[in-house]
Amino acid sequence: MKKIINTPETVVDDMCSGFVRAHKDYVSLNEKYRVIYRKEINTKKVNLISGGGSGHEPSHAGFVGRGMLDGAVCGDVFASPSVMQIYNAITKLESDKGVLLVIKNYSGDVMNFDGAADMAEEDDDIKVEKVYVNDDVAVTDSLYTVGRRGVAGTVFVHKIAGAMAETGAELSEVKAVAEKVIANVRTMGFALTSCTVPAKGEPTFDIEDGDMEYGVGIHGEPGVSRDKTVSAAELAGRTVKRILEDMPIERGSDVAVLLNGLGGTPVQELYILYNEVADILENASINIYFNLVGNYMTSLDMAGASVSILKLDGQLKQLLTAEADTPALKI
Amino acid sequence: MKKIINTPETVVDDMCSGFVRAHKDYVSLNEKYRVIYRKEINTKKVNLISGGGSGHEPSHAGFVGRGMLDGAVCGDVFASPSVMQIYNAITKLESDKGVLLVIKNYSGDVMNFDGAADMAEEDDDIKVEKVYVNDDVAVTDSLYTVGRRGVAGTVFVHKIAGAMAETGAELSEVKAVAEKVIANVRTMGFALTSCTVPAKGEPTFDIEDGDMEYGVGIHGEPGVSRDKTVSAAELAGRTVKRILEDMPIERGSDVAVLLNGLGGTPVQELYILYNEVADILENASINIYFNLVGNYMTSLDMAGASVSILKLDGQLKQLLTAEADTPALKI
Amino acid sequence: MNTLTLEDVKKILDITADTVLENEKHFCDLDAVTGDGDFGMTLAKGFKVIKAELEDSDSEDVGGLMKAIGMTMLETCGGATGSLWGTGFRAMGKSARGKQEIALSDLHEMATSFIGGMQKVGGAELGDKTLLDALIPASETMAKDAGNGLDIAAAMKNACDAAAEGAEKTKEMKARKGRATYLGERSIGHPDAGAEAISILFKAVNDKFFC
Amino acid sequence: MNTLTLEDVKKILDITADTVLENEKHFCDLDAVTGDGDFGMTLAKGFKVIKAELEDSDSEDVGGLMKAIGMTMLETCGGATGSLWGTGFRAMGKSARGKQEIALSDLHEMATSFIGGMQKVGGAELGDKTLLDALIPASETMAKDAGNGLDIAAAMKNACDAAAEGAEKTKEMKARKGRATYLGERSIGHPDAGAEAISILFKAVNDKFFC
Ligand SMILES: Nc1ncnc2c1ncn2[C@@H]1O[C@H](COP(=O)(O)OP(=O)(O)O)[C@@H](O)[C@H]1O
Ligand SMILES: Nc1ncnc2c1ncn2[C@@H]1O[C@H](COP(=O)(O)OP(=O)(O)O)[C@@H](O)[C@H]1O
Ligand SMILES: [Mg+2]
Ligand SMILES: [Mg+2]
Ligand SMILES: [Mg+2]
Ligand SMILES: [Mg+2]
Repeated sequence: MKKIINTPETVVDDMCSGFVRAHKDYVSLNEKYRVIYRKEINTKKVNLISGGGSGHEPSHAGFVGRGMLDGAVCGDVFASPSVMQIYNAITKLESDKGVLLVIKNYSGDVMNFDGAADMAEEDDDIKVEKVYVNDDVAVTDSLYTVGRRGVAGTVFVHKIAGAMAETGAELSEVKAVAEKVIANVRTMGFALTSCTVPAKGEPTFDIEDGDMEYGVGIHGEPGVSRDKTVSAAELAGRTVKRILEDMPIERGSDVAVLLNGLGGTPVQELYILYNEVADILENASINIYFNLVGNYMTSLDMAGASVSILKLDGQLKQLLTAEADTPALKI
Repeated sequence: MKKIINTPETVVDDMCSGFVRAHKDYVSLNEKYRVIYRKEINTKKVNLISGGGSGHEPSHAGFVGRGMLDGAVCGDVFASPSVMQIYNAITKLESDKGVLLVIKNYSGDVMNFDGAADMAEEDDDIKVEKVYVNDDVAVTDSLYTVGRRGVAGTVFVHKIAGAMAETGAELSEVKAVAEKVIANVRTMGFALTSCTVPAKGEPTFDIEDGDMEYGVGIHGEPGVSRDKTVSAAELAGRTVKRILEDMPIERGSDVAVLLNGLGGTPVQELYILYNEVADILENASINIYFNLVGNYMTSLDMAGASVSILKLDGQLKQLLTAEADTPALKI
Repeated sequence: MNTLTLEDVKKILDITADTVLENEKHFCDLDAVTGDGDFGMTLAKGFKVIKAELEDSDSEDVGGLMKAIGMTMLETCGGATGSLWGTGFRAMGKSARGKQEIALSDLHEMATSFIGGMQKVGGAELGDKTLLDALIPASETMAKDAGNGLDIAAAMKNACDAAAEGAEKTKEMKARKGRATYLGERSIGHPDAGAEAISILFKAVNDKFFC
Repeated sequence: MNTLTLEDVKKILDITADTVLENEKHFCDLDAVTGDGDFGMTLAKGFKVIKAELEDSDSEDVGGLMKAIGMTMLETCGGATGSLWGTGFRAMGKSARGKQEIALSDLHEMATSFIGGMQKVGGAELGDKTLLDALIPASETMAKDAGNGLDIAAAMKNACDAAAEGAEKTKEMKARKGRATYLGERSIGHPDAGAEAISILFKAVNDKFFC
C-alpha cells in the first residue's frame, strides 16, 4: 500500500485536523464527533448538513462555507458516521429556520441520518428535513430495492440548496429546491484502477491493465460491467448516452456538467474527457451553461471519473451561479 | 497504461481544447501555437507569460486570469514548448509596460524562452524580461552546473508577480518581486509511484511497493535517494528539515506553505501531510500566514507530493492575498 | 437454569464482545465478498467500548444495561451496523425495563424487540439476505420453546441451531437490503456476513455460557 | 567530388531526415537512460516536417535552405533540441548565405557555425557530455582535411570516424549540460543520446551519399 498516512487508524482524525488547519478561516472542528462546522454559525437561516464516509475528499467538508454547507460529518473511511455524530451536528447547527440533511442514498447513511434526525426532533424539538441524493444511473432500480446510490451529483445539491438557504428561504423551500436538483441530476462513472482502503491495505478489487470497471460506485462497489478500456471519445459517448437514456434532455436545453475525478486521475485526463463530453452535448444541441472539472467526489486513490449532468431551469441557473465561498469551491 | 485519452499524439491538443471549453469565460486558445491567453488582453499592464512541458496541470494554463498569468504556452508532455510557440505568445501579449517570462529552470525551457525573448526584442522591439524559478532543494548546486530545477514554487511566483502586475507596476518592479519570491521559496518533493508518459506507455521508473523516490523531479527525474516509505510525520519532518537547512527561517517569521499533490495523490493524504507540516512549523514558532493544499504542479499520474515554503515580508503577504480569479486559483 | 440474573446477562454480553473481537477479521472478510468489508471493524469498534463499559456499568436492571449499550453503539459505530444494532439494543432496553431477572419468555420478548428495532430503521424482512435471516428463526424457536416450558439452556441450544440454519440459507438468497444489493444476482452463492455473525455469536454464548 | 550542389545538400538532408525517422525509438531509448526519453520524438517531429518541406523548397541557395530548416525546427520542436538544432541550422544559414556550391572548407565553416549556434544557446563545451562531443571532433578533422586538400568524400569518412569516437568517449563523461546532469555521477557509464545520434547521422550520410 502506497499512502501518505501515519496509521490506518488515524487517517480520518489526521485528515480532519489538517483540513481545519488549512482552512481555519472557514471552519472549525468538533474533534470528538468529527464534525466540521462553518466558522460563524447563522441561526437565522436554514442550515445544511451533509456527510458520510470519509475518503471522498474534498466532499463534504470542502464545501462547508458561505453559500453551500454549514456542517459536514465525517465517518470512518467509506462508513457512514454514527447517529450520535450526526445528532451532534444537528444540535450544534440548530436554527430558527430548521436544518436540512443532504444524505447520499446508502443504507448506512440513510439509517444513521434518519436516526439522528428522529432524535433531534423528538428530544430537542429541532425542525429537521431530509433529502436523499440518488443520481447514479449505473445501478438501475429494477436490480434491487434500496434505490440508486448517491454520488457526485450531491455537489450540485450542496451548491444549489446552499445558495437557496443563503437567501433566507424557509426550510420547505430549501428542501424543495434540493429535491428539484435530485430529480434533474444523473451521474455515471467508471474506474481504471481500484481504490485501496487504508485499513485493508490492499486494492478493493483486481483489475487487469486493459480493463475498466464501468459503472463503479464511489466505494469501489462493482459496476454494471467489466469492459475493455476505450478511447476518451467512446467513453464519453457511452456515458452521456446512458445518462440521456435515463433522463432525456431536449435540444436547446441548458445543463450543468460536473466532470469529476475519482482521486487518482490526473487533471489532464479530466479535461480530455470534458472535451469529448462537451462535443457530444454540443452536437445534441444541449448547452453547457455551467461546468466543473476536477476532484469533487473522490474514491480515495481510484483512477477514473464520473460525468454528472444537471438539467437547469431559471431558478437552478441563478442559484448555481450565486456566490459561494468554501475551501473547495468558490464562485 | 491506464489513461483517459484518445491517442498519445493528441493528448495535449485534446487537453487544451477541453480546458478552454471548460473555462471559456477566462481564456481563449491559439490552437496552432498552443497558447492559452487571457480572454481580455490588457496592453497597459506588464503581461506575464509562463509555460513549459504539459503534464503539470493545472500548471500553467490554470493560472491564466486576473491577478496571475496573462498567457501560458503548452509544450508536449514534459517537453519545453518551441521558440516559435513562445514567440507567438510574447507578440500576442505585447504591452506598453513590457512582458515578463516566468521560466522553470530546465535547459530546454531556458533555451526556448531565451530564444523567443531574443527574437521578440530584436525583431519586434518588445520589452521582455525573464525570471528563472529554481526552488527545488532536492538537487544541490554542487552536483551539476545547470542550477536547480524549478518546481511547485513557481505557483507562488505566478501569484505574487501577477498581483504586482495588476497594480500597474513597471516591468522592473514586477521582475524584482518575482525574483524576491524566487530567492525566498524552496521546495522538496517525493514520489510513491512513477508517472507514465502517454507516448511511452510505461512507467518512467520502477519502484517497489515499500519504497519511495525521495527528491523526485516533476518529470519523474531521479531524486536524491530511493528510501523505504515512512509515516506522514516522518516524511514531513525530513522534508521540512531539508528545506530549512537550505533556507533557515527565524522563529516568529511568517511563511506561506504549498502542499502540492503530484497528480495521483488523494486529497485526503495531502491534508494528512499538511497536518504534520503545520505541526512542525508551529513547533518551530514559524507562522503559516497562507497555505494552499491541492494539485497545483503535477507530474501526470504520479502519486506523491511536494512541500514548498515561502518566506514572507509585508509586501509578499499583501500581494499573495490580493484578489486572483483564475480557473485553478481564486483568492 | 430458568432465569438469567443481571450478572448472567453481563457475562453473556462479555462473551459476545470477546467473540466479536476475535472474529473482527473474519467478519470483515465475509462482508468483503458481498459488501464493503468493514462489518467486523465497525462491530468490533462498538464492542471494544461495550466490553470496557460492562466492567463499571452502574445499570441496575437489564433494561438499563441494554439501553446503555444501544447508546454506545449509536455513538461509536457508524455504517449500517451502528444504527441497526444500536436501535436494536435500545429497543431491548425498553422491553426489559426494570427487570432484574430474565425468563425465557422475557428473552424471547427481548429478541422480538431487537428484531423490531432493526426493522424499524432498516425495513428488512425475512428472506432479504440480512442478519434477520438468522435472528428471526432463532427468536421463533425461543417462542415455541417458551410455550413448551423448556429451560433456557435447552432453548438456547435450539436457537443456536436455528440461527446456523438461517445463516446457511442466506447463501441461496439474492440480497434485497444493504450494500450487497448492488451485486444483484451476483450476491447469490455467498452467505450474508451479518447472518453468519449472528450464528457465530449464538454458538459462542451457547458453548461458553450455557454448556 | 570536390563540391556539393544545392541538390546534393538536399539529398544529404533527406538522408538525414530518413535516418532520424528510422531511429526515432532508438534515440528515445538512449535519452531515457540519462535524460527524459523524448529526444528521438522531438527530433523526428522536426525532421518529418523538414522532409516534406524539402520536396517543394523554393530556397535558391544553401544558406536559404538551412535558414528555413532552422525556422522549422524552432517552430516544430520544443525541448532542448528545438532550440539547439534550430539555432544551429539558422547559424549555418548565415554562414552559407548566397552559396550555390559547397566546398570542403565551406562545409567546415558551416559545421563551425552549427556548433557556435548551439553553444550560444546551450553554453556547452567539449567534455560536457553533449552532442558537441561528437560534433566538435568531426568538425576539427574537416578543418585538417580541408587544409590537406582532401576531397569531400574522404573527409566525410574521417569526420564520421571522429564523430563515432567522440560519441564513444561520452560514456566516460559526467554530464554537465542537459537533463543528464540531474543524474550526477550516475550519468557515467552511458553514452550521451545526442552524441550517439550525431554519429549515427554522419554514418548514414557517409554510407548512403558518399559511398
Ligand atoms: N436494512 C438492513 N436490515 C437488516 N440488516 C441489514 C440491513 N442492511 C445491512 N444489514 C446487515 O448488516 C451487514 C453489513 O453491515 P455493515 O458492514 O456495517 O454495513 P455497511 O458497510 O453497508 O454500512 C449485512 O451483512 C447485513 O446482515
Ligand atoms: N546545453 C546543451 N548544449 C548542447 N547539447 C545539449 C545541451 N543540452 C542537451 N543537449 C543535447 O540534447 C540531448 C537531449 O535533447 P532533448 O531530449 O531534446 O532535451 P530535453 O528533453 O532535455 O529537453 C542530449 O542528449 C544532449 O546531447
Ligand atoms: Mg461500510
Ligand atoms: Mg524533454
Ligand atoms: Mg460493510
Ligand atoms: Mg530529452
